[in-house]
Amino acid sequence: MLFRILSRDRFRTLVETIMETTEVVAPKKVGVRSDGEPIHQFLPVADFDEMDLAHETTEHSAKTYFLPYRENLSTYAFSDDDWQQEVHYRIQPRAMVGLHACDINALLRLDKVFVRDHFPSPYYVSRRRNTLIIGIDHEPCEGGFCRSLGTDTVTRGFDLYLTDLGDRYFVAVGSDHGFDLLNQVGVAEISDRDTADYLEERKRIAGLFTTEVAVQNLPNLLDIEFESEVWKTWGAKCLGCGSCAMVCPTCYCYGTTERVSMDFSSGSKEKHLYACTVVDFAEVAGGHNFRPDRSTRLKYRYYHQHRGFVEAHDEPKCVGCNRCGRACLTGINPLDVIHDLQAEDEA
Amino acid sequence: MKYLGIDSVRPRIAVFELTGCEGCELQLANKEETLAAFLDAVEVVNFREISSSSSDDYDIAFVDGAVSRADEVERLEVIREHAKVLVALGSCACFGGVSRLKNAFDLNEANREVYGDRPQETLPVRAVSEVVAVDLEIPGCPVSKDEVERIVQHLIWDVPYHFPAYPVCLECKQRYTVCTYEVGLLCLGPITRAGCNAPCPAGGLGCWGCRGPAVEANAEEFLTTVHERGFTNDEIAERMSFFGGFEGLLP
Amino acid sequence: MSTFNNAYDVSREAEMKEPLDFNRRSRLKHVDRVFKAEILNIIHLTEMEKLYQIRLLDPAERARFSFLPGQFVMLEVPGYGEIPISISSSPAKNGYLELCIRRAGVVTGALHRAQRGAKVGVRGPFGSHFPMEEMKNHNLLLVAGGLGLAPLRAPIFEVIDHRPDYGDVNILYGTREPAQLLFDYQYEEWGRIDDIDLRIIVEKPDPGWTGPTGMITELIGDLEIDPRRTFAIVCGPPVMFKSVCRHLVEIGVSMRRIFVSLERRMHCGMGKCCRCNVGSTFTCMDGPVFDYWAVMNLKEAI
Amino acid sequence: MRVDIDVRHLARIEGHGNIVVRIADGDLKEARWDVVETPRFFEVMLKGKHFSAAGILAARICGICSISHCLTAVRATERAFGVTVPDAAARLRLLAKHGETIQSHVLHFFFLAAPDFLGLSSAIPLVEADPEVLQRALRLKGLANRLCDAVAGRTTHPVAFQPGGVSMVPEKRVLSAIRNELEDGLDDLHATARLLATFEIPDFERETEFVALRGEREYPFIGGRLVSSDGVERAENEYLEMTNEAVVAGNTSKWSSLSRESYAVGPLARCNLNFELLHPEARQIAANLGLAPLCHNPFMAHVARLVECVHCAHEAIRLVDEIVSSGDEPAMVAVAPVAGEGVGAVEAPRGILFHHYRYGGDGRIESANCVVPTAQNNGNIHRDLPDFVRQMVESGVNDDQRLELLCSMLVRSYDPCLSCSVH
Ligand SMILES: Cc1cc2nc3c(=O)[nH]c(=O)nc-3n(C[C@H](O)[C@H](O)[C@H](O)COP(=O)(O)OP(=O)(O)OC[C@H]3O[C@@H](n4cnc5c(N)ncnc54)[C@H](O)[C@@H]3O)c2cc1C
Ligand code: SF4
Ligand code: SF4
Ligand code: SF4
Repeated sequence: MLFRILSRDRFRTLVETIMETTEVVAPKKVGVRSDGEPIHQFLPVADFDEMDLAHETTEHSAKTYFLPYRENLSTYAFSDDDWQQEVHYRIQPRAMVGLHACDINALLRLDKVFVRDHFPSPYYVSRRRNTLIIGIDHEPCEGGFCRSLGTDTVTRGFDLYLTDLGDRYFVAVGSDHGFDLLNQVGVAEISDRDTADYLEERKRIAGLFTTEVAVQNLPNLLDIEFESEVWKTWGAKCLGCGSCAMVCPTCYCYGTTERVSMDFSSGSKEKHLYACTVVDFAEVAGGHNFRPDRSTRLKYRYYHQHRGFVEAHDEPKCVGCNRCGRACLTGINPLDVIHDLQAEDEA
Repeated sequence: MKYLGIDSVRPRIAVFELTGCEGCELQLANKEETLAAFLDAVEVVNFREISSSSSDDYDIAFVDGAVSRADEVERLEVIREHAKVLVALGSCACFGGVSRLKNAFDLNEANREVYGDRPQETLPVRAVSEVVAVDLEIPGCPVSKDEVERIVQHLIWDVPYHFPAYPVCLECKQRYTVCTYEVGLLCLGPITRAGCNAPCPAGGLGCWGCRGPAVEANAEEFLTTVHERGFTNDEIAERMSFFGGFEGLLP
Repeated sequence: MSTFNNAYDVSREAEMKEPLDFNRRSRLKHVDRVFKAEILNIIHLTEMEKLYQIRLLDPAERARFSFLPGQFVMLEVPGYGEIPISISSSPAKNGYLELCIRRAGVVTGALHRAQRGAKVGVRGPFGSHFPMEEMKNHNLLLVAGGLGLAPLRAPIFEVIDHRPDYGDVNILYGTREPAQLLFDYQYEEWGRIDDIDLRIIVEKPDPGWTGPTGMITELIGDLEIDPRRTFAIVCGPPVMFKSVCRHLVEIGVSMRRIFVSLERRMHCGMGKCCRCNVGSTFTCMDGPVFDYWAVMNLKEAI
Repeated sequence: MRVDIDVRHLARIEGHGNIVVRIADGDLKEARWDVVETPRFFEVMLKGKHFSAAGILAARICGICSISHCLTAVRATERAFGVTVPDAAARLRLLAKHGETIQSHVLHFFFLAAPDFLGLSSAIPLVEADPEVLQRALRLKGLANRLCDAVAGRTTHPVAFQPGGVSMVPEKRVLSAIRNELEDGLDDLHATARLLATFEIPDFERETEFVALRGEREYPFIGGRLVSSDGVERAENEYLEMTNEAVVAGNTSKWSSLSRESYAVGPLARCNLNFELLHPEARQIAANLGLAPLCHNPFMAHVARLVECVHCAHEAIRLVDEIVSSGDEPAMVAVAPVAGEGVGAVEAPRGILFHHYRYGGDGRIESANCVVPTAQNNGNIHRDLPDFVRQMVESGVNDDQRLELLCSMLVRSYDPCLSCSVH
């Protein structure tokens, strides 16, 4: 990996230059919690100062810019008792600034499903390849357990990755595209002092990540504790509202529906992200529901995160950002659920 | 139009209003981009609010508003007789709507308060389905025209339409709205049926439950969690009674 | 300065320009493009089921289209929806498919109203298949309950097309009532083929019924099965295939030689939408055909 | 000559009302306008409600002018608590108000009124007969609805207005896009004026007292002094002295009166009393179409509505410009309930609207009163009818059908909103 030093001013120039031609999405302050803490979201910004890179975390992940909540998969033009299909992929470039390590790691996991697995998705591929990613190092967020999942650091999946050294950024260059951009605004080579400062900063940050949860034994544990009371207890709390899956950076399940225009001249097949905790997730024609109760549905969310995905892709789907835990109104969160399972196992 | 080898028919539709604000009927004239196509896909034969011609020969009757007077019961029975499909349009028709709040008061006293010594005829408010059989219910205060369109399409062409089973939260999250609980405000989103695209949380109001309960709404846990956040049963019950859709689930 | 010198257009990728082929699972392709097909004939089977003979319209696509018994397609009725349907015809007939469809909801309802000549879309084939190669030189026991006969027709045709490669074939078929029996016009033919034995049972006979009555398990009891030489395929509702499979295991048939076809909700057929996901298993990719051992490990499967 | 007109549930108006006219032996025996809409008892339902619910509930009085009802309720509440909303909020509220006015007036003009002048039973045949007129109607209505959507959170039953200000601030780029649409909308409004010029407006006058808010520097919409064309002037809080509601037999709507037996509110009243405050372009259109204060022909309300649309479109453009160039000032202030009373007066599309609440110290409503524009107009419509019938008969109209149509047109010219008037 190449490293460079970028002054704060040059960074501003960099972002502003990108903005001239390209939509920039970055963490933006959207409100204040009752306890006074700011709330951030990844949103399009029109101005450098609208970004807030000091954000602790964003309420939603950056997922929707790669897997939109609603996306048109194909359109149909009807005429003369016949139809023609059309398929389009998004080719509008976009830049995302201010992604944390977990966010980028989440994209790497989605890549496994949508780029590298069987049947790569051209919709995803085109969004991913048309998105410039500038990540940034940060202190841990409350309740985040990314360290346990090895997602508190990242070495690929971005174009540039910044570490704030106070007066300047230490930049990891992840792609030729990022490299070109840096050269356009002017960067410095790294000095020994830069490296020392960087390592010092990394050490400081790494020391701050303390929330731990053991996940290695989960694939097995989930099978053993399949009938566990833990699921009933937590399942009873589930509102089936899907908030967890909406904010999760890696939840990708969906449904499709078709629509026709009011004159039946055109139709579209639309994909909409769904949630496995929603009541009719596994319902089929005739009304049979493979997962009729809340606890089974909740269980399968964990099952997919920590067992299914591990079997298919050698690592959990979860990146430990705890967004689902924060979004859940009734307090269902991975740390407690997993702890309870492990406690059950030991008992 | 012909598709799949089948000619489609243009159903005759009628729109009637009972006790309500007519906001739902107004929605029928909204969504201007597709209104012309909408009016072309159906034959409007009875819609007093916008047309002075009328006919009793119709396939689909949309009824908005609640039932609150004897003459409305009679009209409704006639409509039921004529209509092949009777659609209750809006929260008033589906649950009684805000008018149902009236039922908490003594009607004679209410009458005296508003009309003095010239009381007007009035009955306790009922939903349409409490008076005649209803084939389809489209909740919402007001209804969303998009949903009305989809249901009309469903009735004409049998294209799919399912009311979302999930609660408002899912759509609210998709809008990136800051959850009202984060700023300490009550919201019925977790137990209310989605389909409205969550405008009220986005407007800072929180959801007031106009679409009635979501499928298998977890009211029990919802109550626990809002109690923990400091809301009282009275407050919650007041909110849940607002549009009349949560009868039977109140704390 | 422009941030992106060239916006990336995925459809210009070389792979995307190759002819569409769903058999190659790991290539980038237009996964939502359908093969356009025409309904050639509609055959009324029962009140609830019709058989659709369809043909891909494009001759080149037709020539390329191939599948293995047990696989399914995503059948698209534009404007109405897309549903998974097992292929119920002989793999030898390229680009001509038979789909047996029960009226169950919106999409199947539209199909039941559709007229001959209507155009539909097909994506696929998807999913796993019955191991016809492995089954060669063995006896086959094919057990179907209700609509389960639809996915069984592909292996039956495959066997008939390659009759000498297989040993004795027993087909057991059961429905609730005689009026629900599918493909009655084919029993005569199947029954007359050498060493294919077809037995049919119904739960509730009507006055004209002369055959046996009862559950399908009762037919199995009468059969002589050599557990070491037999492969079984069991298709039907879960209650039925569970009891049949259990019986077969009891008499010594290896769990790895008993195959079932599972159904789940599906929206993509490609292991993406997760609606058919059971823990680590995608019914659309790892299934719908599973051996009984795999089913036992699915926990939730049945 | 004998005439029997019995219109039960008059079409193309909001709500249920009946017209009865009887002429026997050339004598007018009876000419009535009766409102039979079902009463909902909103004043009772509002009792005990928390102040945060007042606007939400009040909006449901009327689906067409829900923004006005909500804003009036919120204003009454704020005045009871002594709250002043920030400028940013006031601007947004007014902007939404303009959206509603345009939406309501356009709906009335094209869908409820125009068919009479075009010899149609409804606007639906325009789909084929005159698609350009229909498209224009839809463009204008769509534009107004998008404005309401953006500012009020949705077109009907707003979600953004709460005591203390505005809880949802629209994005500036959304407003800028709507600004462009408003510019185009003005062209459509001018085309509509040309269409209106071709309509045959019945020639009828009856001397009438008009009541409206009186603007000081701006054409009035939210709050202000109450004035009448007969010279009465009152403060907002003294609305009862203007409205004098009374229950009348055979009507679920109450009637109002001031210096005479009845008075009129609405676009014509507003124009009559605030003409010089209209945007110059709006005044120009008024002049072109023959509207000048004091106009006593109720049919000229059609012109007044169009004039107001032009005014509101210009005002909306000006407001958007102001909002877009302003900073991100807060649009909400904290509200602490205190025991007290408050009156809110707002010019709804159909005329002046009052809500009056008495609050207990717990922030809950103890008593409520709502005086609604159409309720104020109903008496006046009723009193117009006999004079109108007489004048029409004198001018040679003598068949039932024509007379029935003319009477219906008279009622429609007020754009009555009956469910609102009965509430
Ligand atoms: C691998 C596989 C093979 C199948 N083969 C056949 C067959 O050969 N013949 C046949 O008649 N049926 C078959 N089915 C079942 C068939 O897919 C459903 O009956 C059909 O989806 C119902 O669709 P609908 O729109 O008519 O019903 P609706 O209830 O209106 O369904 C709406 C949507 O729900 C989903 N859905 C509902 N039920 C199912 C289901 N059982 N499986 C998957 N998705 C569902 C679909 O996305 C559908 O579009 C098969 C299912 C699977 C999984
Ligand atoms: S499951 Fe929860 S903690 Fe894990 S990645 Fe998703 S949102 Fe984050
Ligand atoms: S604001 Fe309401 S609807 Fe939205 S997420 Fe929160 S609880 Fe759910
Ligand atoms: S958010 Fe709630 S109150 Fe608002 S429209 Fe939706 S269901 Fe109705």
